[in-house]
Amino acid sequence: MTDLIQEIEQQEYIINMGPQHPSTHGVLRLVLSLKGEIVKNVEPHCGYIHRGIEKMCEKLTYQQIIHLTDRLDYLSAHINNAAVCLLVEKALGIEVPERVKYIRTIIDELTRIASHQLWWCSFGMDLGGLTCFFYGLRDREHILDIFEETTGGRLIQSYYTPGGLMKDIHPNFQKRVKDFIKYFRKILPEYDQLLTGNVIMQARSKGIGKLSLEDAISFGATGPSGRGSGFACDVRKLHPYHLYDKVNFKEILYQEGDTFARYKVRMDEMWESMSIIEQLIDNIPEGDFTAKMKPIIKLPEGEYYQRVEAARGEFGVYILSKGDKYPYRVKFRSPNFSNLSILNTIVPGQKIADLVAIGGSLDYVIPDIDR
Amino acid sequence: MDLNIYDFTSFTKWIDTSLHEMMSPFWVTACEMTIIGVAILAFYAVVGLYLVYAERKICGFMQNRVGPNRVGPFGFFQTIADLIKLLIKELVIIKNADKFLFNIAPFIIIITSFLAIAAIPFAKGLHAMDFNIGVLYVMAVSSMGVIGILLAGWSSNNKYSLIGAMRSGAQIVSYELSVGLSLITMVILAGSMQLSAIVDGQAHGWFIFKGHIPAFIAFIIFIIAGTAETNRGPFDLAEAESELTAGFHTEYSGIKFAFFFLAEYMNMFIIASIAATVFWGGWQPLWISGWDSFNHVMAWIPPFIWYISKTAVVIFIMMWFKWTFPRLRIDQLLTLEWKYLLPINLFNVLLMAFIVLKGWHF
Amino acid sequence: MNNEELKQTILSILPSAVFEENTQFLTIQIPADQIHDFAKKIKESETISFDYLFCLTGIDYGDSLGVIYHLRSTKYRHEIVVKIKTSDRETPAVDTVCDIYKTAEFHEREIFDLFGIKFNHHPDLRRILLDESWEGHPLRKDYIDEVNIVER
Amino acid sequence: MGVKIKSMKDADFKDNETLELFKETDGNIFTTTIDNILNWGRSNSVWPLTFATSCCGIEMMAAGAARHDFARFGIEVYRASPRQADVIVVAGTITNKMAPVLKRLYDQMSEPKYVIAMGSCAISGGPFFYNSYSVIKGVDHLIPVDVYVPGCPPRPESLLYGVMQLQRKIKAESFLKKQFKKNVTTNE
Repeated sequence: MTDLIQEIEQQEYIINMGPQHPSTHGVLRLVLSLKGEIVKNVEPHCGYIHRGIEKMCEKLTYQQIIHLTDRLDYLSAHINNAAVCLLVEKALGIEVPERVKYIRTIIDELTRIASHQLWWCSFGMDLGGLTCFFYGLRDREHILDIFEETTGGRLIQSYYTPGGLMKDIHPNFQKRVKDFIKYFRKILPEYDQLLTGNVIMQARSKGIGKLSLEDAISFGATGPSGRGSGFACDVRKLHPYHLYDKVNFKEILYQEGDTFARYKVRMDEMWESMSIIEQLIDNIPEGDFTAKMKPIIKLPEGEYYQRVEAARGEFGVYILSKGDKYPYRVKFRSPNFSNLSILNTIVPGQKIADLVAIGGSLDYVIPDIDR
Repeated sequence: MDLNIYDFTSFTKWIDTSLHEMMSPFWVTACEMTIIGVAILAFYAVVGLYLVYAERKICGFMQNRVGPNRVGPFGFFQTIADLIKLLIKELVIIKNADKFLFNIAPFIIIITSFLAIAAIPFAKGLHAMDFNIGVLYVMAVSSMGVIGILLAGWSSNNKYSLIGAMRSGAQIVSYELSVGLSLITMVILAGSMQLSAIVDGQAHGWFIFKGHIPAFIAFIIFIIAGTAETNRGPFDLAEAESELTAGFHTEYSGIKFAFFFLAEYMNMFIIASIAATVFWGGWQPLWISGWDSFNHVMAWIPPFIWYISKTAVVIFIMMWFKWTFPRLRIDQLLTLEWKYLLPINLFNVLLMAFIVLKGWHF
Repeated sequence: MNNEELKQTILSILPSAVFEENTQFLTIQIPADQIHDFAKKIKESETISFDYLFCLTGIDYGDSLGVIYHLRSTKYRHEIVVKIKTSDRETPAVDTVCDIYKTAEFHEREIFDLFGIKFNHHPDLRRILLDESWEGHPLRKDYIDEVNIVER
Repeated sequence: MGVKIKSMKDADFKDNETLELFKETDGNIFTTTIDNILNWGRSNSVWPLTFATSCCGIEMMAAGAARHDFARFGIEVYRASPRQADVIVVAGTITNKMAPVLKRLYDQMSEPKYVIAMGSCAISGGPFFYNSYSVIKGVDHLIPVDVYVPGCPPRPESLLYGVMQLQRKIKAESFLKKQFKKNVTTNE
């Protein structure tokens, strides 16, 4: 009898989370070994939305690649596009007009806020607070309205082109952005009231899913996930692009490394993004919205690497060009792919509910993992 | 207080005697049971459907939306459309499931929630059955629902369902204690377990005012534990949509799923009506000593309205919980019960007994 | 530390390193069999301490396959690119660095999946993005799939 | 069924007489009335499955959120379990690895079930049609699609319109006849 009990104790209860599961934020599949409620081991299986974008890019011109980087991390689409545009501009030695830099910085930060809003919705929903979902998406619509007026699209706009922008901003742009900042400064404390200060939320996130600084560096966990562990990895500070060397902003760092720290990093980043926008929105200089570009872009032979700070971390593009109008090899260093690999380090020993909370705090976008 | 105009006792007596004139006692019993059964069934269906509708509208209100508004005026027939849809949906037969238990589980859940209604007094004399141990009966019956949940989770042959069922088992067994003890506190004050007697005792002041501090503590605990017992957010661990897809009823489709769905709302209704009955005076109007004309106006409002509106307020509070709080984790849930609610509750029982002994209540 | 000093330090660690000219980062070519030792040394070295592998790229050069490591020091904030080439296309194999940089575990699985480069001593070398039953390695230049690919 | 949804005018949507004209006229009054009631219930309660693979999923979420509010049409209850869902909105690209999973999800749903292909990826492969080695060129290769909602990604309004088209399609169906036919075939 005792043998039998021991044998049963040894056995693991294996469940499949995903590919269709409400809390994996897409088609990620996690194979969990459980012991009661406690997760013993978690094995991520990705690739359910692997679309072969890197291969497709080898048959596309540089202007066309923009349309695929949109669809990698669709929540920070503009920022991903900026990486490719900056790379091409750097390779060709083009200096974009000052106006473009201003607009790009503002739109990047708006994208970051929109992305963090959506993260906040889904994080709240993962914890079981369904109302968060509606609050976050309600405010996100305001940003999408601004985008829609200027770019014509809601989610995927392909607004940046190598050398500048697709078209100039809408005359209302500045006014609407200012209105939004005013509105959102009032609304953001509501988020804190609803979720941040909640006892249940704090009990469920503090001390859960601790990621040490060494692990964060070794796993290459960047973005808010890394900065929650004290890893100073903000590309905007380390390798400033656009106008980030001219504006004042803090790099948000928390040392705890738990779910709550990652949560706080994102909440604080929204404030920082707003302050960045406020510094720029009144000073957009007049000028062209694009530099003079040839219709066919041929990068000089060589290797190029450009990184930007996407909403989820460091997004890098590596391009090897052989002098053609098509790149020879394109590699996207997607932040989520590295962030995913920390899962098996921080989850074991926690409960299923914690796994969901940790997953929410790492903020996956599955097409970005799978490319 | 002149409540005789709303007294249903004579009405039920009249039905009873006129039936006795017509047929033999056996048939009278059969006939009365049928009438009561049909009445409660109709009540059950209407309340269940409109609670679902109310929940949708309330959650819409809390989330800056409108909620259903296309089917009928203000979407009033939305849940009826849902019911029709669920009625004709295919019942999926699960391979390797324990067929007998799988099929019987939704019925257990819906029957237990059905049984509990029998003991609740809707107005004076409007009572399916007036047990002298009414409080005990309601508690016993409503906690039987967990058997249905456990069976559903076990027999589905689905791992998520099993986890959901086990969570639900642990949760309901724990919180049953708090529900029971907080009711016992009120039984000490009322001096009776008969629900009609408890209501009668509140003709001159509801127990929540009469029993002041301990009654208030008991009410808070009852609401928390009651929410947990109905598996509603923030204690909806058995379903936990973001963790276990749909928890114990993952594999159920069509009308069997509707049973679970409906039973959840009915359990909420039962918990709310017990709270209204035991703490807020059931169908008794608001009575404030000295304000005679005010009391008279209050007494003119029919008791059924009083009862329904009190229940509605409690239900609204429970819905408010669900749409505000994030979900607890299973260990935090049990900690809350065993380390906080239970000791406070035990102390509260003592306090209430002491107050009743000393006669310090109003 | 500027690039010139970095060059000297690296040459003292690995004299056989070949430096490339006119590149964005300091780029070195090293023999494929030395990558594990080299990575361990530059990570543990107090003076350069490359502790953050931010990009790991597989590449098909035509005649051979290659792996590119983008490394960075979080302490000194300097960067380096290390390139290795495999000797052939049929049985490409290099040593893993995933015991040094944990992020390499997933990235190496991806390269194995898409390029077919085998990483010796990797703890769990399986396909990560494609099915287990997938044939071929799609990011190689000679990959042909007439069923799925619609050429343009 | 000789019903063409496209040929219906927008105004006919609420008009049950026109719907009846579209039905085959061999049914008697009794079954038609019951059918109308059933179809009213079914079309007003279309519960989607929470299933999203990529970008379109965000627009689906936006459609359910405060501004667009799916719930108005009775599409509120997003069910996470396929057993309880009526419609699967294929929002996003389906790859070769995902295809068996999608097929299985569709099989797990209980009858009557519907499919909405949302976005150009689900319709035809969209931007990933050319040169991609792993994308399924249209979800209709796998499961029968009822409504196509074009766009990349479609706006929430488009999705709402798509669901309304699905509701029209349901209204033009004859549930009883379908059941009867099914029984006949199984008896043989």
